[in-house]
Amino acid sequence: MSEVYSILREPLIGGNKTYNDVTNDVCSPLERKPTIAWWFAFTISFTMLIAGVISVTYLLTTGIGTWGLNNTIGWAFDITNFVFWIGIGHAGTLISAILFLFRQKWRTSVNRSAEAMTIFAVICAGIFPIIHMGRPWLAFFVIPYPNERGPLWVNFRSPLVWDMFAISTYFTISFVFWYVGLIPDLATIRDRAQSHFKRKIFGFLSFGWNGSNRTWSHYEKIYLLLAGLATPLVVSVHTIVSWDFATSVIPGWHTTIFPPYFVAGAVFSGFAMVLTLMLIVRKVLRFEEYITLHHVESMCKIIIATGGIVSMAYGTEYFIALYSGNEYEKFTFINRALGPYSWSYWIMVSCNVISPQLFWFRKIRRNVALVFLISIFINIGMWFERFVIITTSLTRDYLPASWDSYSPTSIEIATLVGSFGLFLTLFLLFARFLPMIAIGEVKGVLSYGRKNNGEHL
Amino acid sequence: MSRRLLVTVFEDELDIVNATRTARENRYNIVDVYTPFAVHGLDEAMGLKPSKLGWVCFALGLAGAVAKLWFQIWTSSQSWPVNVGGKPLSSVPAFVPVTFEIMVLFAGVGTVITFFALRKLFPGKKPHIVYEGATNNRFILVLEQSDAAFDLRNVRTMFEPFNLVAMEERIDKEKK
Amino acid sequence: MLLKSPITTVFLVVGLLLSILIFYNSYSVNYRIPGNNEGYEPVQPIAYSHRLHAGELGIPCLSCHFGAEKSRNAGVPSASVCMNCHKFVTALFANVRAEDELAEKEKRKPQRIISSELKKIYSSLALNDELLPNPSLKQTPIEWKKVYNVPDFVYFDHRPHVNAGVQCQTCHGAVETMERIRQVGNLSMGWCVNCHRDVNKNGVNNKKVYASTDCTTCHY
Amino acid sequence: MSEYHNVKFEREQETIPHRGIDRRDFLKLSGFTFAGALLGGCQAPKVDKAIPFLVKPEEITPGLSTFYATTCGGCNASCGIITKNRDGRPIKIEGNPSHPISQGGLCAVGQAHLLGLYDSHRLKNPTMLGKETVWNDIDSAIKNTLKEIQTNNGAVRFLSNTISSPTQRNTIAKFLSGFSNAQHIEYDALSVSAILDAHEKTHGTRVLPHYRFDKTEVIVSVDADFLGTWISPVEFTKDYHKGKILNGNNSKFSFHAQIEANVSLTGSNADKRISISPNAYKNFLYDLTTTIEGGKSSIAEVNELARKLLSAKGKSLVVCGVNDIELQLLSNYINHLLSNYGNTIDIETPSKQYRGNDTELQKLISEITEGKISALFIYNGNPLFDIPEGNALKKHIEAIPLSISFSERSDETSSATTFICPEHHSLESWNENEVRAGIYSLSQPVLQPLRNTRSLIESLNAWMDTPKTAYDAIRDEWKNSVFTMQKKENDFQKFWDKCVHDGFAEVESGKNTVQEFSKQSLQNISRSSETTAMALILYPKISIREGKHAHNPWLQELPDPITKIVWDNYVSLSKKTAEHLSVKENDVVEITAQISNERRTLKLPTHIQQGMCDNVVAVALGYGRKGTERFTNIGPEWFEAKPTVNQGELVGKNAAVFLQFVNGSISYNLLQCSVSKTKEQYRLAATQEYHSLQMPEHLVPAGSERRPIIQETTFGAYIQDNSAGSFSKHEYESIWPEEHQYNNHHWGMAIDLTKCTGCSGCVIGCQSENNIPCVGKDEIARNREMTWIRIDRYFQEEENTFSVAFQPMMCHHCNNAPCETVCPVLATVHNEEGLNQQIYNRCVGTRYCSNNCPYKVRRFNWFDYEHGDEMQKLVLNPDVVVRERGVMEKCSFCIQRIQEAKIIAKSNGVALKDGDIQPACQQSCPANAIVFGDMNDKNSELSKRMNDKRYYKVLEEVGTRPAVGYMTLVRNSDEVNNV
Repeated sequence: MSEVYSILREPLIGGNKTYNDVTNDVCSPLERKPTIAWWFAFTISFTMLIAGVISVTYLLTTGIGTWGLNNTIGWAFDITNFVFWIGIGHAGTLISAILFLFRQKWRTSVNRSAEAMTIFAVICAGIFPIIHMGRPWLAFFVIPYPNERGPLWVNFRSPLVWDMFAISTYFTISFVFWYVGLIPDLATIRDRAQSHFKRKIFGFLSFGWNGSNRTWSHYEKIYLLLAGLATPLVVSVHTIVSWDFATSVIPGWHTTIFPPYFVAGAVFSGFAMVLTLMLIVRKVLRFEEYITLHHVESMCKIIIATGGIVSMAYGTEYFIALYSGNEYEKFTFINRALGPYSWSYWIMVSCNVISPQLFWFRKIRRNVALVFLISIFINIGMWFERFVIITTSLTRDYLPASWDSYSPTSIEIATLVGSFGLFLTLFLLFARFLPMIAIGEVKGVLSYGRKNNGEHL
Repeated sequence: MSRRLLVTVFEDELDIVNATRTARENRYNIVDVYTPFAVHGLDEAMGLKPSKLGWVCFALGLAGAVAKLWFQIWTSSQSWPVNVGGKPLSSVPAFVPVTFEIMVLFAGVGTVITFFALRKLFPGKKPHIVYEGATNNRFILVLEQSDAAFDLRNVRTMFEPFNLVAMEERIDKEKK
Repeated sequence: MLLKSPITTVFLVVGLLLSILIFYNSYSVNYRIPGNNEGYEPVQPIAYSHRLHAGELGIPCLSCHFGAEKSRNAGVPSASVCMNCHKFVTALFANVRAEDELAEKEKRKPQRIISSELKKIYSSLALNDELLPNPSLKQTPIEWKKVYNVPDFVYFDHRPHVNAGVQCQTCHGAVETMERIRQVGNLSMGWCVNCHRDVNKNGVNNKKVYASTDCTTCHY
Repeated sequence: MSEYHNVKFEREQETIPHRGIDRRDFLKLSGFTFAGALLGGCQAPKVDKAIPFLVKPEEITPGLSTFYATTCGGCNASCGIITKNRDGRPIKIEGNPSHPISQGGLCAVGQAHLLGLYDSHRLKNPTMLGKETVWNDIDSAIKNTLKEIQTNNGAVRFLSNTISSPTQRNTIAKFLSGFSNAQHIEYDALSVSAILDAHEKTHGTRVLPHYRFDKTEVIVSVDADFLGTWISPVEFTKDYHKGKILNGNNSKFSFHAQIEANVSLTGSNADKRISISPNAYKNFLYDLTTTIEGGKSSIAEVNELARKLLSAKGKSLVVCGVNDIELQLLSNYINHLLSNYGNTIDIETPSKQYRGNDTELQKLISEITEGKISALFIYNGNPLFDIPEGNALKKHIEAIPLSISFSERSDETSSATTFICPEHHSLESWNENEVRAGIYSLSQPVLQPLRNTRSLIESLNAWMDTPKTAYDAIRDEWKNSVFTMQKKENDFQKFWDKCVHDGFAEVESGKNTVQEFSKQSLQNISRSSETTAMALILYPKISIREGKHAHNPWLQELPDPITKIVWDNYVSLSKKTAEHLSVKENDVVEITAQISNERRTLKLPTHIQQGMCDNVVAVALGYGRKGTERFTNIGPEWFEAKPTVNQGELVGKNAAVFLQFVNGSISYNLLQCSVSKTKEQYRLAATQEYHSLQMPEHLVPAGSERRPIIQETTFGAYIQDNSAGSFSKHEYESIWPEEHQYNNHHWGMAIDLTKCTGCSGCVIGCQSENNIPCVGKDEIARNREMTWIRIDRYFQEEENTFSVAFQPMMCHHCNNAPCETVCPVLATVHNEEGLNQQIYNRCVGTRYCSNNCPYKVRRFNWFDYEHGDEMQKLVLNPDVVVRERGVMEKCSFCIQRIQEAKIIAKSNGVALKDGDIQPACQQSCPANAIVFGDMNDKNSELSKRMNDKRYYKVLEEVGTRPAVGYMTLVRNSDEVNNV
C-alpha cells in the first residue's frame, strides 16, 4: 500500500510542488513561445544537419571513394559513428527499463528525455550501416523477403544481419516503450490545451486516455513487461554490435570479452550524453527542481561504476593479448599504445579511465559545470574507443605488405557533424512539442520524502 | 438501460485509496476510479484481479522465437543450401541472436497491441472525461446507485475523513 | 509522428511492401525485374516467319542457329545463311506459279517474282533482282531487334544446354508457331535455378544430367 | 586456322560487355530510397540490336575465341605469343609454349602492348608537314624529293632500331642501293653495342652471343639485369630456372652472384649480391681477371667468386651489362679463360635480337649536326628522345630536306620530321624476326589495321615503284631462303602453313665463322684509380623500359617490382646517402652533371632504396615522353582527387639528358655528378607502405620479431633436409563437423617462391584477362589499387647482407573463408569445387569481407572507374563482367576459363586434363612459378607440388585453410638471411 520512505532521504522533487504545479511546470514550455536560446540552439544544430545531408548526398552520388578508406581499412568513421550512437542510445533504455525494475524512483524525472534520446540516437546510428554500403540503393537485399531469385535468402551467420534485426527491434521496442509512457501525459496536455487544433492533435495521439484505473492496472503490467523485455534487449543489442568485431579473425577485433566490455562502454557513454543534455535542459527549461543535484549525482555514480568496468576491460584486453602468446594479438596491442595511432589510444585512456575518477569526490559530483565538462570528455573518449578498436586494428593486421594508414576526408567529418546535427535537431523539436518530464510518474513520487500533508519533513 | 451514478472527487492519492477501500467494505458498487497517475494499492482497494497480459507476452515471445528459428534453419539448409565459409548448413548457434531479437519484438509489440485492444484504446478515440482535472490533480471515485437503499447522506458522511472535494449525481446514458 | 519516422522502420516497412509487391507481381507481366522482357515481341526489320520456316517447312533450329551447339551464343544467322536457300527461293511458291500461268497465257517468258521481304535481304547484300552484285548499292547489315536479352551480369551459354539435349522450346517456347518471336519466360534467376534443380532430380528426357546451381555457373 | 581475315569490329556490339548503364544510372538518380530501387527494378523492355555478319567469315563464330600464333612487338627480344581473338579483335596476349625463344613465357610489356593497339592517339593517317593526307599524295611528294636527291647524289641515311627481319633488311638495302651515298644505321635505345664491338675485337665477328643460362652452374653478372630488362629477359628467366631445379636429392642449383649498385630485379634474385659503385665495376672485373689468371685480390669476395668460377670451368658464365667496351673485353677474356665459349656462350649461332652500333650512330649524329644529310628515314625508334644529345638534334633534323618517320604516333622525333608514314601496330602487320641464327619468328596480322597505316616494306616498295604487299614480300623471302634451309618439308605451301600456324620456324643456318680469341685488344686495359665521386645510374624499368610504351596506362600503373612505385621516375639513393644529403622520401633533388662541357640538370623526387650502394643515385629512363600529358585525369574525378599528372606536365622526366658516348658506345653510368636538395616536395605513389617482415623495433613483441609469412632456407640446408626452413606446422581443429566435401574438382594453386622473380608479368596478365581498370596515381597513393594479384616484396638489410623476397598474393580461396561468413547477402560463398565465389550483382558493398580477409586481397570499387576511351574499351574481355561502383571484387582463379574448359570437355565427352585450365597469371609466368590445378587429381602438377616438403600455407594458424600454397624460398648462399 502507501509509500514506504525514509525520513533521512531528501525529497526527489524540490520546492513542495502540488500535482497541479507539476503539470504546469512541465507543460508550460510547450505552451509559451520558443525562447531565444531554443532558436539559437536549433539554428546551429539544423545547419549541422544540412552539412550532413549535403555530404551524404555527395557520397551517394559519387561513391564510397569520397571517404578516406582504402583496401586495408574498409571501415573507419562510418562504423565508429554507428557504434558510438548505438552506445549513446543505451543509457535511455537503461534508465527507463533497468532502473525501473530496480525501483529507482529518481529515474522518473529523467527517463522521458533519456528514452527520447535513445530513439534519436538509434536513428543516427541506423543511418550509418546503410550509407556505408557501396550500393545503398540495394540495401533491402539484407532483408529476407521472398523473391524471384530462386528464392535467394540472406546469410543468417553474418553479424551484419544480426545487426539489422537487433537495431530495428531495439528501435521499435524503445519507441513503443517511450510512446506508451507518453500516453497519459499526452492526455494531460490534451485536457488543458487551449487551442482547438492542439486539442485535436493530442486527442488523436492520446488514444482517448481517461485515467481509468482499470486501464492503469493493465498499463502498469505492460510497462513492467516492456521494461523486462527491454533490459535483456539493450544488453543483446550492444552484444551483437560487439560481435561484428568479435566474430572476425582480425587481431584486435577477435576478442571474447567484447560483449560485456561494449555494453558497459555503451552505458558509460550513454550516461555521459544524458548528463550533457540534462544539464542543458534543466538550465534552459528551468527544471532545477525536477532534475536535482541528487539526480546528477546518482548518474555520476553510475558513470564511475561503468567507467570502472570499461577501464577494467581495457586492462584485461591488454593482459590477455600479451599473455595469449599470439604474436599478432600482442603486436596489435603494443601497436595501439605505441604505434602510429597511439595518440588516439591515449585520448581514449585519458578521457575514459582518468577523467571519470574525479567523480569519486562528492564536491565534483555536485559541481554542475565540472560534471558537464567531464561528461563531454567521456563522450569524446568513447568515440575514440571505437575508433581505436575499429580503425587502428585494421591499419596493421597480418601481412606487413598490406599495412596502411588512414585519414578521414572532409566528407567523413561533415557526416559525423551531420549525425550530431540530426540528433540535436530531433531532440530540440522533442523539447519543443512534447513533455520533457514524465508528468504521471513524477506525480507518483511527489510524496516521496514528504509528510502526507505535503509540507517538508 | 441507464444507470444513476455518483461521482465523488478527492485530491490526494492516499484519500482516494482509503475512500475506495471503505466504499468497497461498505458494499458500494464501484464503477471505476479515475486518477492522473497510477496510484499504488488502488487495484487491491478496488479488488481488481492482477492483469493476465504476462501470459500473452510469454506466448507471443515463444511463437516469435520458434517461428524465426525454424525460418532460419529452413532458409539456410532446406530452401537453398549454400556452403558459407565451410560452416554447417544449419549452424544453429549463429541463428540464436536473430531468434532472440524476433522473440523480443513479437512479445513487446504484441503485448502492447493486445493491451490497446483490451482497453479499446486507439488513435483518435474520443476521450470520456468524468470530471475536470481527472488527468491533472483530481482523483475521482464513481459509485453506482444500484438499489433504493442508496443514500447520498451516508456516502457523504462515509467520505468525510478523506476530505471529499465534490460530489455529484449523473445519469449514465451510454450502454455498458 | 511522421517527422520522427525513423530510417529503420521505413527499412522494414518497405522491405515488407517490396516482398508483397514482388510476390504479387511475379504473376503479372507489367512489372519487370531487370532483364525480364516476358512477352516482348518487337517488329523486326524483315518480317521473317518462324512459323513458316520452322513450323510448315520444318527446318530444324540448329540449321540456322548453328552457334547454339558450339558457342555460347546461338547467333542470329548472317544474310549469307539465308542466301543458301533464297538464292533459289525468291518468293512464295504460289506467287511464282501464278506468274508462270500468267506468262503461259500471255505467251511470254515468266519473269522473276521477288517477295518484298526477301528484297530487303538482297539489297542488304547489295544484290540486284537478278541476284547479281549491284555496284550502286552498298552492303548494309540487317539490324534485328534483340528479343532474349539476359542482363550483363549473367553469362548464359547455349552449348551445355543444347548438348545436354534440352529442347530449344523449353526456354524459347513453341517458336514454330510464332509469326514473330516473342519472349517466353521471364529470364528471372528463379526461372533458371528452378529448372536446374528440376533436371537434377528428373534429368533431361530421362537422361541423367547434372546442372550446377553454383553462383559462378552464371555470374562472373 | 586462317592467316588473314577481314572483320569490322563495330559489327559486334552485341558481344562487347556494355554495362546496363541506363538502368544503373537511373537507380543512382532515383535517390537512394527503396522506392527508388523498387522503381529501378521495374523497367520498360530495353531495345537492343543484334546485328549479325552479312557474310560470316569462315573461322569466326560469335562468342567463340580464335587463337593466332604471332610474334611480340614489345621489344627486340621477339618472344612468341598467342593472341586470343574474340569476334575479330584480339583481347589477350599470351606466351606461345612451343616457341623456342620464350618457351611460353611472356613479360609484362609483352602482354600489355595489346592495349597499345587500341590506343586512340595512334595516327589515323599519314601526315605531311603536320597535316593529315592520303598515301598517294605523300608517296608522290616523297618520290619527287627522292629523285632530286638521286640526281644530286645527296646523302641518304636510314636510321632504325635493330631490324631482325631479313625481308625488311633486304628491302631497305634494295631501296638504299638506289642512291650513291646511302647507309642503314641501326641503334638501340637500350644499347648493348659494346658487347658486339668487344666480340669483333676478340673473336673477329661483331655478334651478340647467345648466352646459355640453362647450361651454367656459376653465374657472375656485372650490372646485367638479365631477368628484368637485359637483351631477352623471358628467354633468360626460362633458362635460368633450368639451372635451379629443386627435386629432393637429384637437385641442381646454380650459384648466381650479382655485382651492381642499384637494386635490379636480377640482383634481388641473386644468391649473392655485391653492391659496389659503377666507379668500381671496371676494377672489379680487372681484379677478377687477374685472380682467375692465378693472381690474388685484396678483396675476399673477388677471390671467392674466382674460386667458384674456376671450379665450374665451361659451366660458368660472366655477363656484363655495362655498355662499355673495356668492361666487355674483360668479361670476354674471363669467359675465354673459363673456356665458356662454345659451352655457355654460343657465338656460332648468335642472337640477332640486338645489333645496334653506337659508333655509327655517333657518326650519323655528327653528320646530321653538320647538315650533310639530305634524306633521313627514321624507323621504329625515337632518337630525339632516347639518344645522347637527342633533343639537340631537333633543329638539325628539321633542317634536313627530306625527313621521314615511320612512327605510329606523333612523338618527339616524328613531330620534327617532314613526313610521317605510320607503320602498323605489330599485331596488324605481316613481319618476321630472325631472333637467333636459324630461328625465324613469324608475325601475322590478327585483325585488319584499325588506322590508315602501312607497313615499312610496302612504303619502301611504293617509293621504288615496285609495289608489293608485305605478305608477298615475306612469303617470297621465306620461299627463297628460310624454306631452303630445312629438309623436313619439301612442299613450300605446307611448310608456310605450318610456320604460320606455329608462329616460327627452326632451320639449319650456317655456322657463324669465329676467329681464335685474340688477347691483344686487352693490352692497354689497366686498373683505373678508385674515385669516390657521386655516380649516376640510368636504368630501364621493367614496365617502361626505354619509354616505347610510355603511353600505355597498364604499364605506367604497374608497380615497379623493387620500389613498388607507380606513375613516376625518381632518384633512388641509399639511406646513408640520403642522410648525407639530408633528404627524405619525396624531397625533390636536383642532379647536376657536366656532359661534353655543358651543364645538365634534372629535378626529380627522392626515393630512399634499401640495398643501394652509397654515393650512387639511380634514375629510370623512358619517362617524360611526349603524349603522356593525356593521363592528367585518368583516375576518378571528385573534389579531393589529385591529378595523376599536373596539367600540361608529363609522366616523369626524361633522364636521357645524362646519356653520352664513352669509347664509342652509349654510357648509362655517369661516373661524376652532384646531387643537391631543393625546397620542393613531390608525392610518389607506391602500392606498399611497409617493406619488411621484421616488426618495427619499438613495437616488437618478444619472440616474434619476424612475421612467419615467407619460408626461406639455403640450398645447403635444403639438401640436408628438404623441409629446411619450414615453420612449425599448425594442427587445425574445427569445432564444426566436416559437412562440405569437394568430390568432383577442388581447385588450388601452388606458387614456388624460389622460382618467382617478381617480374610482374602475372599482374598485367590478370589485368588484361579480368578487365581491371587503371585507377590513376592518386587512388594508388590512397592504397586503392585494383589489381587482383599483387606481388608483396620484402627487404632485409643488415650491415653487409641485403636480400629481397617476392610473394605473389591473390585470393586464397580458403575452405573456411572468413569473408563468406560475414557477408550479409550471400554475395561471396563457396561453390562445389572449392572456389570462393564473388557475385558482383548481389554485392551491396559493406566491405566487411575485405576487413575480415587476413590476406587483404579483396578489391572494392570505390568509384565508377573509366575503362579507357571508346577505342580502348575494345580490349575488354567479354567473358568477364565490368564491375560497377560499390561492389567488392577479387581473384576468381579465372573462373571464366574454368567454366569454358569444363563446357568444352563436357561437349566433347572427355574428362578435364591437368593443365587444360591455366589462369592468366600462370599462363605467361616466365619462371613457371605458379601452378594451378585440381587438388583431387593425385597426379596433377599441383598435387606433386603439394606433396613436396617445401610446400606450406601462409597464415595457416588463422585456420582459414587456404587453397593457395607456397614453396620455400631457397637461395644458394652460405647463411640464411631471412627476409
